This record gives sequence, C-alpha cells and structure tokens, in this order.
Amino acid sequence: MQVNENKEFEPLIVAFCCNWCSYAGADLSGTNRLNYPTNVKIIRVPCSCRVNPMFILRAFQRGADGVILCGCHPGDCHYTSGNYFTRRRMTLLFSMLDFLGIERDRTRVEWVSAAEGAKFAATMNEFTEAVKKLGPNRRLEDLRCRKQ
Amino acid sequence: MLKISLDKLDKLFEAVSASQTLYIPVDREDGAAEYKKYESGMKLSSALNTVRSAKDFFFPQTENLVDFKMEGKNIEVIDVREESEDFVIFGVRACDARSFTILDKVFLCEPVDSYYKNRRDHGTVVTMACTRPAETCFCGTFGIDAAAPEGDAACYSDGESLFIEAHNEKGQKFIDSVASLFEDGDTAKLEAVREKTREVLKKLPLANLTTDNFGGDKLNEYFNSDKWGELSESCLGCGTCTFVCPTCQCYDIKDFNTGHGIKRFRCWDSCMYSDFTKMAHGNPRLTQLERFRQRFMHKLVYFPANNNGEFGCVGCGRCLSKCPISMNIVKVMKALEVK
Amino acid sequence: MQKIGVFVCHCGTNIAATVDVKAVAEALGHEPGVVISRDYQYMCSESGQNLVKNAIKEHKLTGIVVCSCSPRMHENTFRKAAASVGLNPYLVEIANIREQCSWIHKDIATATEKAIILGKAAVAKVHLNAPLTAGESPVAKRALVIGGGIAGIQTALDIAEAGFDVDIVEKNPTIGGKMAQIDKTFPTLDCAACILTPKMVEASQNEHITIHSFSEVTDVKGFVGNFTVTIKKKARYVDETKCTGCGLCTEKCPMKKVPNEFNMGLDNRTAIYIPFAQAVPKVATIDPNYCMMLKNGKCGVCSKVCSVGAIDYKQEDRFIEQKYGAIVVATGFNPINLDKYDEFAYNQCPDVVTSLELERLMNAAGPNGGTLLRPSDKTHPHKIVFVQCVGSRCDDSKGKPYCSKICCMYTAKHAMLIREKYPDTEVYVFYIDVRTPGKNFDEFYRRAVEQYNVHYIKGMVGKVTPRSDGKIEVQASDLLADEQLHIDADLVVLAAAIEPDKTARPLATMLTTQMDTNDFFTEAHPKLRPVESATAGIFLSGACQGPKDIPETVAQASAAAAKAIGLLVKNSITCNPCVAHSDELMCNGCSSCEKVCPYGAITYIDKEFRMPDRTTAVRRVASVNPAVCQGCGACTVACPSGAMDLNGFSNSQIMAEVDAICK
Amino acid sequence: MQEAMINRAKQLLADGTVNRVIGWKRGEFAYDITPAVFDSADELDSDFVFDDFTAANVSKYLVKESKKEGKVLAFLKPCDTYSFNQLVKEHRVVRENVYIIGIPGGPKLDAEKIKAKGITGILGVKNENYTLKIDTVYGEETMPFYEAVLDKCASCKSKKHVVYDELMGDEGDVLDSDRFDMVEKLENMTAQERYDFWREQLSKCIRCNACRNVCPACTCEKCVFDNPASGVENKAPADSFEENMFHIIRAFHVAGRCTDCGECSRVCPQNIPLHLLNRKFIKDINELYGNYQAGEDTTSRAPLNDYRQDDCEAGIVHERGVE
Amino acid sequence: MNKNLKEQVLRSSGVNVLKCMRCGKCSGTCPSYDEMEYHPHQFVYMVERGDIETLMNSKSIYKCLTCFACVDRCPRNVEPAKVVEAVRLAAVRQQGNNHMTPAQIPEMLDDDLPQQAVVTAFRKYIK
Repeated sequence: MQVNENKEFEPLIVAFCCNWCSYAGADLSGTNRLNYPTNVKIIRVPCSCRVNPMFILRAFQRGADGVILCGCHPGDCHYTSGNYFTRRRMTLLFSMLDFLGIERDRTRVEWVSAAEGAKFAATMNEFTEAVKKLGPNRRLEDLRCRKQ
Repeated sequence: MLKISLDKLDKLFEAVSASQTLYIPVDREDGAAEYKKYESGMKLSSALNTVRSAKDFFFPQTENLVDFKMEGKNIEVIDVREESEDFVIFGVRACDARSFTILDKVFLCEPVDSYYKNRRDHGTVVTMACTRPAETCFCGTFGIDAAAPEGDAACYSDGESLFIEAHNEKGQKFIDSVASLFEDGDTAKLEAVREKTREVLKKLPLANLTTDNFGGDKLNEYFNSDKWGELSESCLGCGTCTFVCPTCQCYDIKDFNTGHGIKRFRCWDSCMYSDFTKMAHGNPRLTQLERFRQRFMHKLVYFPANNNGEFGCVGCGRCLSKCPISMNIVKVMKALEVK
Repeated sequence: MQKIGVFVCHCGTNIAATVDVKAVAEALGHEPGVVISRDYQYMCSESGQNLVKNAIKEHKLTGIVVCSCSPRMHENTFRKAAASVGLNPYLVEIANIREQCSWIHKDIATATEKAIILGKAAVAKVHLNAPLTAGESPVAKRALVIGGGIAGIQTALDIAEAGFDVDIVEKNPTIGGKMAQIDKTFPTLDCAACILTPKMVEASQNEHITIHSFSEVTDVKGFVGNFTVTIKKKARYVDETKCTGCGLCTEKCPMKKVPNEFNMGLDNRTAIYIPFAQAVPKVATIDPNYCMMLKNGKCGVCSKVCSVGAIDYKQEDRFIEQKYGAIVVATGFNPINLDKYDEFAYNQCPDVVTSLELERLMNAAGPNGGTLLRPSDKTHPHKIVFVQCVGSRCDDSKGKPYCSKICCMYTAKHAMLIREKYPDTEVYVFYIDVRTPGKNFDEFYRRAVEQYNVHYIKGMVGKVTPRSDGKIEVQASDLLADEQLHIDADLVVLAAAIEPDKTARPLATMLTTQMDTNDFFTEAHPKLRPVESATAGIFLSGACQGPKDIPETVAQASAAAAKAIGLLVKNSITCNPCVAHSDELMCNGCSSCEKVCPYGAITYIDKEFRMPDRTTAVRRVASVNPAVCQGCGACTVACPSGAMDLNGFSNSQIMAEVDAICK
Repeated sequence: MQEAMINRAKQLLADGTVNRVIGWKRGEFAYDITPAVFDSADELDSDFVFDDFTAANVSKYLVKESKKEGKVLAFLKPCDTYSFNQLVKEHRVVRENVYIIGIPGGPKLDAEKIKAKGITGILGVKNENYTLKIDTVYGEETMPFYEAVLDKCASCKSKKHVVYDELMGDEGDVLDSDRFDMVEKLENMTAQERYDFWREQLSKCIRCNACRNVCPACTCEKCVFDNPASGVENKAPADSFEENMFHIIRAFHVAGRCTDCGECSRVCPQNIPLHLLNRKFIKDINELYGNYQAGEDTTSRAPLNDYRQDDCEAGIVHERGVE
Repeated sequence: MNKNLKEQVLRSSGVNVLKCMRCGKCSGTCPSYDEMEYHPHQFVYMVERGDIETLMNSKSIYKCLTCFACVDRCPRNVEPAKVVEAVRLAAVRQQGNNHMTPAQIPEMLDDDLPQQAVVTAFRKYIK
C-alpha cells in the first residue's frame, strides 16, 4: 500500500449499526453506489440497544477518533423499544463524556432506516468531516495502544 | 553538621534538579500532600506525610515488564528494561524510610527483582525528621525514631535551617554534589527541637502500643482467634489500606493486549481483593475474614517469621486515617493481643 | 487452537474491481489462527461453496470467514454449506466487503486496506464464536384470525380446510365486515351478499372454526408457535347459546331511535338488534348505551318476549385465554372522517354522502328498500355528482398520501348502476386520473362511459354549496375544456379515502409487529413476503396491510392462510439461538434486565448457591426463556454486572471486532 | 440521642424483635468510627456510638445482614433510607428481615477537613455551639463547626426518611439543596477546562476501589472491573484512559440508581470529588426525563430502564452547554 | 423558455410545482376563474414548463385575489396562489419598483372592483 507522507489526518470512525435498519441502510448505500469515506468501519449489532457504553469507550481506547451509533428510527425498532433505551443511554453517556471535556463531536447517534441509503452515506460523510476537523482523539486515548 | 537556611531551600532544589530528577512532597489544592517531580517554584510541603507513600519510586503501581510484538503469526519478545536514571527523593519521613528496608528484604533477596533493584540503585533517599507527629503515628512501636530518620542522607529542621548528614556513601555523594550551598552549623537549637519532638512522641495516644506479643512464633495464638469475625465484618474489601501502605508489596502480573502486541505489566494487588492470588483451582481465601486475617497476620506474624523478627509495618498511620470504615492494624493489634 | 479458513469472493468484478482480493486473502492468511485463505470468483456459487466445504473437511476448520457481500444476502447460504459438512453454522462470519466496501469506494488501495480490516474484524470475532444449537419449541395447532370481514373469513375457511382449528375474533356482533354493507361488486356486478353470506354460513358451520363475535383481543403473549391470547367477549346481554335469532325482541323493543351503523346511520334500529338479516351469528345484541333496562332498569320488554330466555341483563364481559400457533391479522379498513373537508359540505348537507353510504342507499336491505332517494327529502335525484380522490393522494394533514385504490372502480360501478336503474339521471364523475389496472377493469370503466353515458370530467370539484332550494351547487374545473363548471346537483357522492381500522395500532403494539406511518401493517418483505409480518408467526390478510379490492383481499387471505398452515403443520419450530443468557453466578437479581425486555422473556428464580464461606444461600437470579427471547440485547446493557450476554453478539465478540478495527 | 438509641436497641433485643443491631462502634480517636453489628446489650453499652462523626451509611451492610437468620435493627439516617429503599427495589435486601429506626441526619464532620487546617495530634473533638474545640497534643485548637462538615452533608438533599419502622427524633423535609451548583459550574466551563479539571482529579486515583466498595448501588456479585472475562477488568489505572473509563462506567452503572448519598467522595483517600459524576447524571436525568430521586420509592421505573416516545435525541448534548 | 425566470419564480414562491398531480381542484375552487385567461392549475403547469413570459403578459396575474382558496384546498400543498404571486412579482420587477401610492387609489376605485383586489394591489404594485 502506498503511504503518502503529506497525507492529511484520516480519522478512524467506528459505526455500530443495527441489523434491521441501519446495517441494511448501509447496504443500500452500497447498492446505490453512494460513496462515503473508507474511514468508516461498520460493526453489526442486532439492535442499537446492544451497544454497551463500554464498547464505545473501548473504541476510543484503541484509537478510534469518532464513534457513531445507528439504529432504526424511534418507533420503528424491530424489537419495538430497543432504540428508545439506546437514546436515553447514549444521551446520558455523551453528556457525561462532554462533562469530562471529551469533544462532543466525536460521538453521535443517528437514526437510519433500511430505506435511507442516501442518508447513511450523507451522515457518514458529514460525521467523518466533523471528526476530521477535531483532529486525532487524544483525550480518550490509551497511549499503550497508539500505533508506533 | 552542615546546614542551609530554610529560605534557601529552593536553591538546593534547583541545584539538585539540574543534574538529576528530584521528587519532593508538595501540597495539593485539596490539602493533601503528594510527591511531585520538582519544578521551579514548587514549595516543600509541611504536611506530616503524603497520601501515597514513597514506595512508588521503587515499586510503582504499574510497571511494564516485557513486551510481545505480534505480527501475523510471529511473536517477538522485547525486553523493555532500561537502566534507570539517577534520582533523588527528598523529604522522606522516618517511617517511609524504614519501609524501604522492608521492601528490600522482599525484592532484593534471591531471586533479585531486577526492576526494583535498578531503581533502588539509582535512587537516593534523603529523609526529613518529623517535628509534628500526628495522633495516628506509631512508628515508635517498630523502633523507629521519627526525629532521627534513616535513609541515604537525613535532614533535620530547627525552624530556621535545614541540617543534613549522610548515612552512607550514596548520601555522602549527594551532599558532596551540593556542598557549596551548605555551611557548617551549630546543632544546639536542633537538639532542643528533636528533644521536644521526642517528648510529643511519648504523649501520642498510640505511644504505648507494642509488638511484644506479636512475632513469627505467634501463629497459633492468633490464626484461629475468634476476634477476626467481628474485626473483619465491616471491611469493605477495598484496597485503600494496601495501596497507601508503604510496606505492602504484593503485585499481580497481567497482560494487556494493545492490538498490535501484548504489554506484560505488574501492578499493585491487594490481599483484600476477592481475586487476590487467584489460581487455576480458584481462590485460596474465599471469605473477607480470611483475606482480612491474611493482611494482618502477614504484617504481624508471617513477615517477622521470615525476616528475623522484622514486622511488616512501620507505623506511618496512613491506614488509620484513610480506611473508609476506620478499621486498621492498631485496632486489630489491640483486639487480638494475648498477653 | 483455532483453525480458521478465510474465503474471499470476487463477486465477478463487483468486489474484485475495487478490492485487490488476492491481497486481502494474502493478508488475512497471516492472521493468527488462519490456516487457509483463498479467493474465488463466486463464492456463493455451487463450486464456490464446494471450495469452502472441501476446505472445512480437509483442514478440519473450526471457523470460517467469508469476505463477500452483505451477511443479509448470503450468511444463510454459507451457514448451510458449513452445516452440510459438519461445521456448526454459527461458526461462520461474513465480512461485508461488497456493499460496505467495494461498492462505495473507488480507490483500490484504500478499499483493499479497508477490506483487510473488515476481514480481520471477522476473524477476530470468529475466534470467539461458540457453536450454537437452535432450540425447538412446539407449535400450538390452532390459529387466530383477528377480524371477521371477507379477509378473515376466507383465511379462516382455508385454514380450517387444512384441518386446523381456527378462531375468528370480530369486534362487531356479526362477521361479514365491509363487504356485507356493499350492494354489488365490480367488475361483474354480482350481488355482494349473494357471494358473501354463503361463506359466512360456511364459517359458522365449519367444525374447525369458532367465531368470537362482539369480542376483542386484549392481550398477546408468547411467540411464534406459542402465542397466548386473551380475548374479551364483550357483554351482549343475550345468551348466544340460547338465542335463536327469531327477531321478536327487535320488533318489540320500544327504543327505536338508535342510529343504525350497518346502514351508516341513514336509518334507525332498536336498542336490542341483529345487525342484518343474514348476520352470523344470528343472535341479538343489546346496545347498553340505549337500552332503558340497562340504563335505568325500566323496561325489560325483550326479556318478556323472549321465549327461550336468552336475555341476560346481568351479563358481564368475559375473558378467555387460548393458545395459538399462528395469528392472522385481518382488521380491515374504514372510510376516513370527512369533517375537515368543509369545501364538500359533507357535514352540512345530508345529500352529500360517501360512497359507502350510497351503497346502503341503493341496497335492497338499505333504508329505502333499494330505491335511490335523497336522504333529505326522499326524492329521486336526477343529477348526481361523484367526486373522486376525497382525502386520497393528499399531501396535507387532512387526508392520506396514498391512492385508496378501490374508488375508481366502485365509482364506475355506482355510476353504471344508477344509469342502468334510473336512465333519466345525469351522472358526472370528477376524476384526477382513472386507475383501472386489473382484469376486466378498464373494460368496465369504458362501459360506464360508452354504454351508460356517464360524464367523466377531468378535473376536481373545488366547492360544494348546498342551496336553500334543495339543490347542491357544485363548482368544479373541467381541465380539458378549460372551463369552470357550475352544476346544480341533487346528490353528491364523495369517494372518501380509506384508512386502516383504528384498532390496528394498539393491536400492532400487542403483537409487536411493525406499522407504517399510515398505520398499515408492514409486510416482512414488500415483494417476497407480502403476507407475513416481520414478527414470526403473525400474518397479514386484507386491507390492514394496504388498500385492496375484494379479489385481491381474498387472494391475500388465502395466501396468509397458506403461510399459517405452513407453520401449523410443523410439530415444532426452530428458535433463533442468538439469544440472551444470564450467568447465574454473577446475576444480582436486580430486575434491570426484566424491565427493558420487550418480550417478557426474563423471569426470576430463587436458586441455591454455594457461598464462598462454604454455606449455601438462596439468591434471586434472572433466567431467560430462549424461545421467547428475540435477541435484541437490551438486557445486556441494562445489566451492570455483565451477567447478561448475547449469543452470537457477545460482549467479547463485539469488543474483539472493535479491537481489530482499531488496531 | 446516643443514649436513647442504645436504650431502644436494648429493648428491641430484649423483647426478641431483633437479634442484632447494626450501628457504629467507637474507635481509638474521636473520629475513627467503624460500622459494626452488636448482638448484646453489653456491647451496645460499651461500644455503640452516635455522634458528629457517625457518617458511614450502613445500608449496604444489610445486603448481607438481611439474609441472615433473624431480624436486624438498623439505625438509618435520612440519606441512608434512600439507599436502603433502592436496595429493596432491586431485591438486594430482604425488607422483612430489617427493623428500621429512622434517626436524625447530619451534618456530620470530616476529620480530613480538621486535619487540612493543620490541626494534628487530635485527642478529642467537642462541638460547643457550633465551634469545634479540639484537644491536641500540641494544645487546644478551635475551628467553626461548619468548616469541618462533610461535603455530602453540606449539600444535604433531604432530612426526610423514606422508609422506617419507627422514628426517633423529629422528621425533616426534603430540602431544596444547592447540590448541583458545582456540576453547573463545570458545565459552564469550556471543554478544555473541564478536561483539565477532571484529568487533575482522576489522575489522583489509585484504584483502591473504596468508592465502589462503599457504594450502596454497587452491590454486584462480581464487578465487571474484577471479572477477567468481562474484557474491561483492570486492577490498576495503567493509563489515563483506564482512570477515566473506570469512573465513567461506574457512574453509568449507578446512573438512575445512585441516591446521591455521597459516600464515594467521603471515602476517597485522594479526595476526588466523585459525587460530581453521579450528580451530573442525576442532573441530566432530572432535566431531560423529569425529576427522579432514586430510592424515594420502591416501585417506580429507573430512568434508564424506561423511555418515552418523545424523549429528546442524543443530539441535545451538542445543542446545549459550553463547547 | 426562460430558465432564469423559472428559477426566479420558483425561488420567490417557494413552491415545488412538481408536487402538482393535475387534479384541478385549485381551478375548481377559484372565485376569479372566469376573469382569468390562465387558471390556477395552468399557472402551476406553465411555470413547470418554464412558460413564464406568457403568464407575465397575461392579465390573469392581476385577476388573482390572493384569497388563498386554492392554497387551502390543494390536496398536494402546492400553493398555486403563491405561484401566481411570484409571476406577478416577476412582471413587476421587470417594470421597475413602482409601488402604488395611497394617493392613486381613489381614482382607481370603481363599483365592480372587489375591495380585496384594491388591498392586494396596494400591497403590491401598479399594473
């Protein structure tokens, strides 16, 4: 692989996507060839409510620069109520991270339905840009995990 | 004895820190003191002691032992040991100074702990005599004179000047390196201050506590004592006492997967923890009573049994003030004691 | 030691054009535990699958990773392939390098790099995969059909035909639904009652069918194959088993001024009533809102005239609980409320009616005995205006955004019938588009225009103004003639949009099925699974899923029945093994998980544990019913001690993926 | 008060209502009081103490004690009753096995605050008209009572007992406290300032687990941080990340369950204001999902186990406060 | 067809003419229908086609009363009156900013002119 010395900062984005809506939405943006940056790596979870705050911290620890969580729109959860719990949990978690002075633009929750391939791609583009502006994650990084 | 005016201390610190790393106790915003790497402008704390003991300098809470680099299916072992740089810890109290001799017994006996030894060899301990001991102090119980601390070199203050004397070559080397700042001084006033301190020590509430009834031969007297139950019943099983203790030296070795390799490190462990010395078959001490008993039996019986009667406690009093439920070695000794 | 196989698919050029598949296979071959890494043109093809199968056998693989299209596409394919050669299907992981890599990226270098990372994440996960065995749960051999319209009746008859017991729950006193109110059906113009009522009778007489009329579903518990449903049998104050339906009570009842809902309120009925002559079950029902006896204890006439003593003023709502293997929803539709359409004067003028009201006005069993008369003065209307798309295709808050589908055809039917019966009547139909896809539909519409001379005018009615002379002024535009028309009509008929029944949404919540924003039930797949809901064991029949005419409804009803039968013939069904499980040693019994479980899959048991001090203690711990759990994972986060974990998506697996991605 | 408590306890022991009493036992000095179980009148007479230093919340001990044979008498201060109720709600204590006497709450004193004034060699502490007379080996010292009050008592939220079998002393009210002031102050700082503040505080952490082990909400059979299988186990903060993570996750795990008893900050040997993390969650919950006081009752749904369809979106974090 | 003009009309009206489903309800409801050469639905359609100049040159743009009946009744929320107004605005812009002054009103009043038309014209522009 080529390494460009003057490469601009390329953030690492971890996206947790629920199987029923957002992961399908991500697939749809693929089917429609809607580009979004390679920075985004998707992890499939059954429901957004499966995402434990520890996973999010873990991603930051290991060098992620942004974490986004995607689920079905409120009311459309495949499991009826999962994303409602997600919403409360993540609101509080993100507020706590903000309280600790972690840049608030590094975390996001977005509702993307299986039909919203375009929204998925747009969201990922936008989020990647926002994280790019922030620069590398330093405040929630584990120095031991930093790449040599 | 050589002395330096107290208001010139910063000159001394500047001089020392110019050639090697210097650590001194400083006051924190919350009123507690802690050792910090000296930087210009820092003031020596007047507090009796730091929350964390000075053992950190030789036996830090976490320490990398070895790295494993993984590339695909290959594993490379990387020795991360480096020769430590010279450093000075200034202002160590008599109790903490004694703790090093206790730690030495553990880490410097065969097989020598090279990580510890490396630091010990490069560290110079400059102690400071106490002038205002607290009610929680009971160093005297272990034969320590707070007014005459051990260490490579010792300092004493008479309120105006700081006197220094070397106890060994390392200490002498330290003094020699900064000798130009010192002058010869009269110790008459200092002696008076020390005498006063010793008077106070005698008046302390724990002054009469003795180890007469403890020691390596007391296993049977105390192991099955029925006091352990009530002593341990309110123990939270936290590690506060162990982690503030200058003599507790148990550690755990763990692997941390960084994603591109493994860092094998050791970190302090506490015998109060439920997974302490956990082995394949499980845990040897299943109840808090057993774990609680282990800690105090170790300090008062097992340690002296293996170390020529030396106790695993220096009476610094940290656990007395920091235990969340105020259970501590003094209460244990008083409750257990069979005369 | 794990032996993992990696299989990288080219997907023709779909992947290979943007991802260097050889490099991916090469890189993943170096991952710990990977013993074979291959690439192939089409991994999902038979030869591709054989390559996977042979590798599993040859290398005794303990897990495989397929780097290919979305797992939503071929996860099952490869799971089956693995299973066929003895590898547990849940030891298969898919790295999605097509939809989420090759298709969205253009640069080969970065796309390849990303594909490798996605592959590594899958390898990291598969290291921790555990073989899972799907449990089985028995299927109750009984179906529930909610709604007793033509959809429900047809579904029930078909299921009964296959020999399974089936219950129909109908909220009204009789089954029959909307079709019973309809006069004639398009495009054949045969009498609706003539084709519906035999089916109603058939349903009532079928030994496998139980009809719970005047009943509602109040609670649904359980899961596919094993639903427990509570049905409320509303008090009708008449003993169904005794009533013979003789109708004497309805004749004698002194309370005769009750709006007759069967006739759309165009005439009155008595407080004790049988909705219509062919009602099934043909038993009387007392309307407690109007019955004097029930209201103030003064009357009792019906009780006196009833020769079989069926009247029971003390009857109360009864609840029955029944187990079902499958549930078919057939809750149907209603015309929308037209209160917000001031311009059509529906609420001001009795001679502005909806199409369903027109059906009753024209029906022989209707308020006028089949003669078309204006509701206001009972005179023959000579000029009738039909307005299409009232509330359909609306982008505003008053109407519905969708096409109601049936209006074009029934309006043509009405126009035709009127012109047939009353040739002196002028009929205008204002339309936006005439939509007639369907067998013989356009021919039907053309007949209305060509044979029956119905005036079809392209344009919309803007304003309807009732006048004091009894005429109704209709102002509309004729777009083709480019003029504004003013018609003095005698009767205006509005083709009101149809919407799902109001009971559907609470029912959907009980059933945990999905609905769209219009409250139509969402099918599991719009093309391939049109009669199933996304919730296993719940099927959709008729207009509850979307606007439908009768033939389509019946077709879907039979399809839903076929699906339900397909489920009921099984003795047991395989459960999803990716369910939550609780580590009892770590569980605190705090009930957090139970509170967030949408399926009630978690219960608590008191269990005896050996304590560290060698005593035993009883502790409350959570226990997951794997047949009920659907595997969402809400509980795993609610659990602070981490005792709750999810098969297939365990904490350690997800963290391994995170680690691999962030490496 | 102490006398009355001992007498009542002796009565209840004597008449068989309870077979033991949980309370506080006097120590070597004026302030080193240990929670303890007393099972005889003699022990009560000699060791039971209730004074300005009996701050420890004994409700957590009831997790263990209430599962033993017979009934235990627990003296609970108002704040302790909230903790107890929350434990009842989570099925962690057996309510029937506890006889609760509600006793007046603080303000209780913090020996650390006395020592921070440079007062050492403490032999005795007396409260005379809200001036502390402190007898030391270096002579008598004085300081205003309120300057030595524990932080958790200084911002007391309630003097009302939410559960008890009988009450001693007067019942108080829920207070309109200023407990969120510091949280608000931090919220109004810039992100960098907040980061610096917490970095300084949390870098002091020695991971002794005192905060966790004293916390009445942390009663897990096995904490995730002690469980090697959890993937997040760690014994020491080997990196600043681990200092952050432990405290974030711990606060998150008790969010909606924390009654704000303040024990975490009281016992922290490094004086880290840990209660601010919990209060941040409480403040957010109150503001976003409606006022909620954990432990106020035993039936309501915890905010994190509940939802409303019209809850705010997580984006609210971006919309409000200081960047 | 004048693309710029179309753009201008679309922008100043804020209307999405593509939402129109050609039902003609706007024209069916329009009280000024008979006065107009081009009717509301034609406005929408012609704007969609970009045939703006024809409309601008037609008297129809001054016949609209801005009563908003078409806006209220349009099932697709197309808002034809806003389109008419936007075309009118386009016409006025070409003529320059000659707002009507109050002094001009009395001489213009006649019995047939609806009062609303005067108010509208006063708000807007001279022909």
